[in-house]
Amino acid sequence: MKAILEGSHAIAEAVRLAKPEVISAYPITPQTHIVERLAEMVANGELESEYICVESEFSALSAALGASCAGSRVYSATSSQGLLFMAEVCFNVAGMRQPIVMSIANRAVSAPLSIWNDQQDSIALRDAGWIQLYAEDVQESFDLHLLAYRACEDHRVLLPAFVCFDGFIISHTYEPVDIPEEKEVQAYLPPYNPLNKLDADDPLSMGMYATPDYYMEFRYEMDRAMDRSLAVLKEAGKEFKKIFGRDYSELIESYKLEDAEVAIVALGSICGTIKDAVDEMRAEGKKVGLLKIRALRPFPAEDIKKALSGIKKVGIFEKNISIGSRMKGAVGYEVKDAINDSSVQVLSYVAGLGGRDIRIRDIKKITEEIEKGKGDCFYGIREELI
Amino acid sequence: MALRIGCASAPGQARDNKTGSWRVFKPIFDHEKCTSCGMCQLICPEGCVLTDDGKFIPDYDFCKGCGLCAYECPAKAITMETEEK
Amino acid sequence: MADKSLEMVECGHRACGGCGPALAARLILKGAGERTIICAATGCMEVFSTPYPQTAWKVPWVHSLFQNSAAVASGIEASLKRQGRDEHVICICGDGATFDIGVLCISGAFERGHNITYICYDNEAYMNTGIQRSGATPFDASTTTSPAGKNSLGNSRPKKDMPQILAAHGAPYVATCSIAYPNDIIKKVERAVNIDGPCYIQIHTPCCTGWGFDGSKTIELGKLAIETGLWVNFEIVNGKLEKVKKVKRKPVEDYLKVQKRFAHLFKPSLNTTEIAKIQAIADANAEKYGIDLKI
Amino acid sequence: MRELRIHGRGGQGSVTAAELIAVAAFKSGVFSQAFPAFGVERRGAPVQAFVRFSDEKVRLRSQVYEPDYVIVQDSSLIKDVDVFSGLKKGGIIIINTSGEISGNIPDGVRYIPIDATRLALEILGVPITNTTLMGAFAAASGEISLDALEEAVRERFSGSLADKNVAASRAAYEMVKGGV
Repeated sequence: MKAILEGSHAIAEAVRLAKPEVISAYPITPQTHIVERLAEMVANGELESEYICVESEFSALSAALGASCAGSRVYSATSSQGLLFMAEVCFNVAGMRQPIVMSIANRAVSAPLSIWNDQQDSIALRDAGWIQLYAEDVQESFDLHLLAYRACEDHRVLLPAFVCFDGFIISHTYEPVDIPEEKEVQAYLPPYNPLNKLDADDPLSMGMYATPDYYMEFRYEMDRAMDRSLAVLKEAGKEFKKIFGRDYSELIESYKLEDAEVAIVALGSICGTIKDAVDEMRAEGKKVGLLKIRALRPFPAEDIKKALSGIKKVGIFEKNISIGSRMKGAVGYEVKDAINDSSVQVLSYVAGLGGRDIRIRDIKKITEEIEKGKGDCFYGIREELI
Repeated sequence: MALRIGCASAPGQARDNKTGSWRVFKPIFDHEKCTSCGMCQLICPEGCVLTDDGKFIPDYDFCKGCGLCAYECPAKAITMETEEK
Repeated sequence: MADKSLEMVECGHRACGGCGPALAARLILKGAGERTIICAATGCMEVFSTPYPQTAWKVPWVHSLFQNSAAVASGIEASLKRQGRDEHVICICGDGATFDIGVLCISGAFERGHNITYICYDNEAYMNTGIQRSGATPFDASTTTSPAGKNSLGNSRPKKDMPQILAAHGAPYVATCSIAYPNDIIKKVERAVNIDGPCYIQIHTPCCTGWGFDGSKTIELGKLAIETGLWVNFEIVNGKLEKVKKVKRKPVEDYLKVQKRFAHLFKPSLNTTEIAKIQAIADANAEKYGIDLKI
Repeated sequence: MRELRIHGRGGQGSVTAAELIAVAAFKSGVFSQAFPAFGVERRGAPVQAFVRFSDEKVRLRSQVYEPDYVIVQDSSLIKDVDVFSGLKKGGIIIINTSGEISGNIPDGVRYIPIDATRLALEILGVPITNTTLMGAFAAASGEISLDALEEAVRERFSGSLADKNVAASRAAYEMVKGGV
């Protein structure tokens, strides 16, 4: 069914269709509309879940972990400070291999306090062992929630996932979205079948500590599972296409890259603006294209290398900052490593932090910078304030 | 043995760890003096006081020799002796 | 009725000989029964009972972090409810996890009214990491972060009153007990797990290593704490004090002098001023809970 | 692609207006996108909301800087905010006013003054002007049909509140159509 919904409400619909048994979340701007809508669904009987009104994000993810260990499909959502407050639990959930799916309405982190969008929150947790998917629009945000549950719960993976979408820019935007039928979703996403669970009929100790004789192997196994998730996510994407028609069989998306001389690499909603900018620049005769990264974890390095092959100038649009690093943005390093070719210029541009609006003209300016070879810098600093 | 993911483990495997080797003193149970009150079994932090045919017997595979049973035995039926190894 | 022969903690765990918490663990499960899921906090018991893969637990057991057991248990309880399952959910956490770092999660879980039993084994300091002070450390106890010295008499603050804090949350059942009275633990845990709603039990678990006494005297230490009035066993049901263990009180010196953590009150000379302050704490406990046997 | 910018004050329903216009556009078979200028504004502070209309999927995510249409919920805003900023030649600006406005309407822009407050007070009994201005927008822009607007309003509100808001939209629609 095609409907026009606010991003947050569309995501709440995806969650409703995924039928989590337990929802545990703490409100934070700009994630609030999602959890409010879910609470309303539970209150109205549209969704049969236990909704735990926790007192903090720390407890939100902790309770989600407990419910997951007890064998339930669970859901949580957060943003920014909330995610940072959960950081310790995030590492723990991944280590305990609980396939929790959590929405991240990406938002800048304090200080200074900012409720506005960038991707610092989730990118700061890139080493936590969670799959990280980034959506461009409301439809993709909806779809990736279903896809994440399917891939995460696959016994070859058993890792949790962030489904990231830009706060406000997606969460508070109304746009048309295709909401599938319940039975289609059931066919795609069977009930959760845990590998290990807390059960008096089959007792088990979970989350034990590991001496140096064992610890490394557990972390190694996590990394292997993340590597395996590349193929599992693609499989889940192919299956998604069969049932719902939209194609997520790749973890990247190329836009007008075939004959491109310049490529912009980006994650999330900015990709839409970049596509419009690419069209305008193409009309002006510039051979420019976009590489959209849908999964930061697992990082589809091989696919990125292939998609960018032959392109000599690559610029990464970074809505994050790795303070003190040479390239400034965190994603650039991984793209550069994926390309692994010193004849290719790979540069980062930190832009749009804390909700600074990015327009087509900004993308054009960044493209000019890439062409000139000036990068690994901030874009759009107001010099009069410095 | 392959790791069980999520640091999970089947129950009760601590039995593989024979803590009896920690012992310096060894409790000797005098069944003549014993009144079968069961205190030694109830309070053993190891849970290693077994019952065999109505008699209480420490499982020396696990007994750490803490002496709590001897100290608390109302009948003074348990004495601690230096472990001979 | 609880099956007292039930042994759900396996031999081979790595607790010190004479460990109060290890004894508490066995007794808790005799009271709770085998259809129990344990949610443990990081702490001494967690570490001595679960080095991978040698778990001592024979019931389902889970550990996540130091401070989140009450929240993890909330999730477990919610999941069981949704699945229509009947296991008891209990937290077993030390005083560090309970009095200090975990208060946020505990307060949240109790306010929400989850059907869980939260059990604190109180050995009155962070024993897992080498005897650092906690909010449960008694007045004047010397620990590695509140050491007695030229300018210090040990821990400068009295023990936090956690049971009253949780009673104030509206918990239907709050109880204290001690490993000195094993059957009392079994009885109280059995009662708690069968009450709907969040219940709290605080068990005094003397720690021979942390307090400085011989492991054969763990129970004696527990008894002395009660007999001097420095620990009170009581039950608060729906906010009302229902039952208190009465004693013929002994002076607090009897309890203090047998522990290294209070040695500075006796050597090089007897510190009567400080001991009088501790006696005053015992007297206040006696007054508040009416523990003195009238003869 | 056409773009609309709505100026209002916190509490006047500008964001709701943007959403309902987008819903109505969607119901009219147009791809639409609506979003607020995200902020922390409280009741009374100037706010903005945006709508984009296109025959194709809208991908652009920046705020609206060069609108085809502007709605001003309260003419007193003109003193504080450059409501004309970037308004395209051939564009339309609808301003809720009972008389003269301060500031000059840019050249080549169609200016539609409407006393939405009076209409709202008459029909709704409260000075909430968003649904009234939506009716005026439907008439002036042709982006959304009155039927689609009515449907969108009825999905959001129920009972007599819906009836009154629909009536307010219709009255403004007729007024603007009649004035053309």
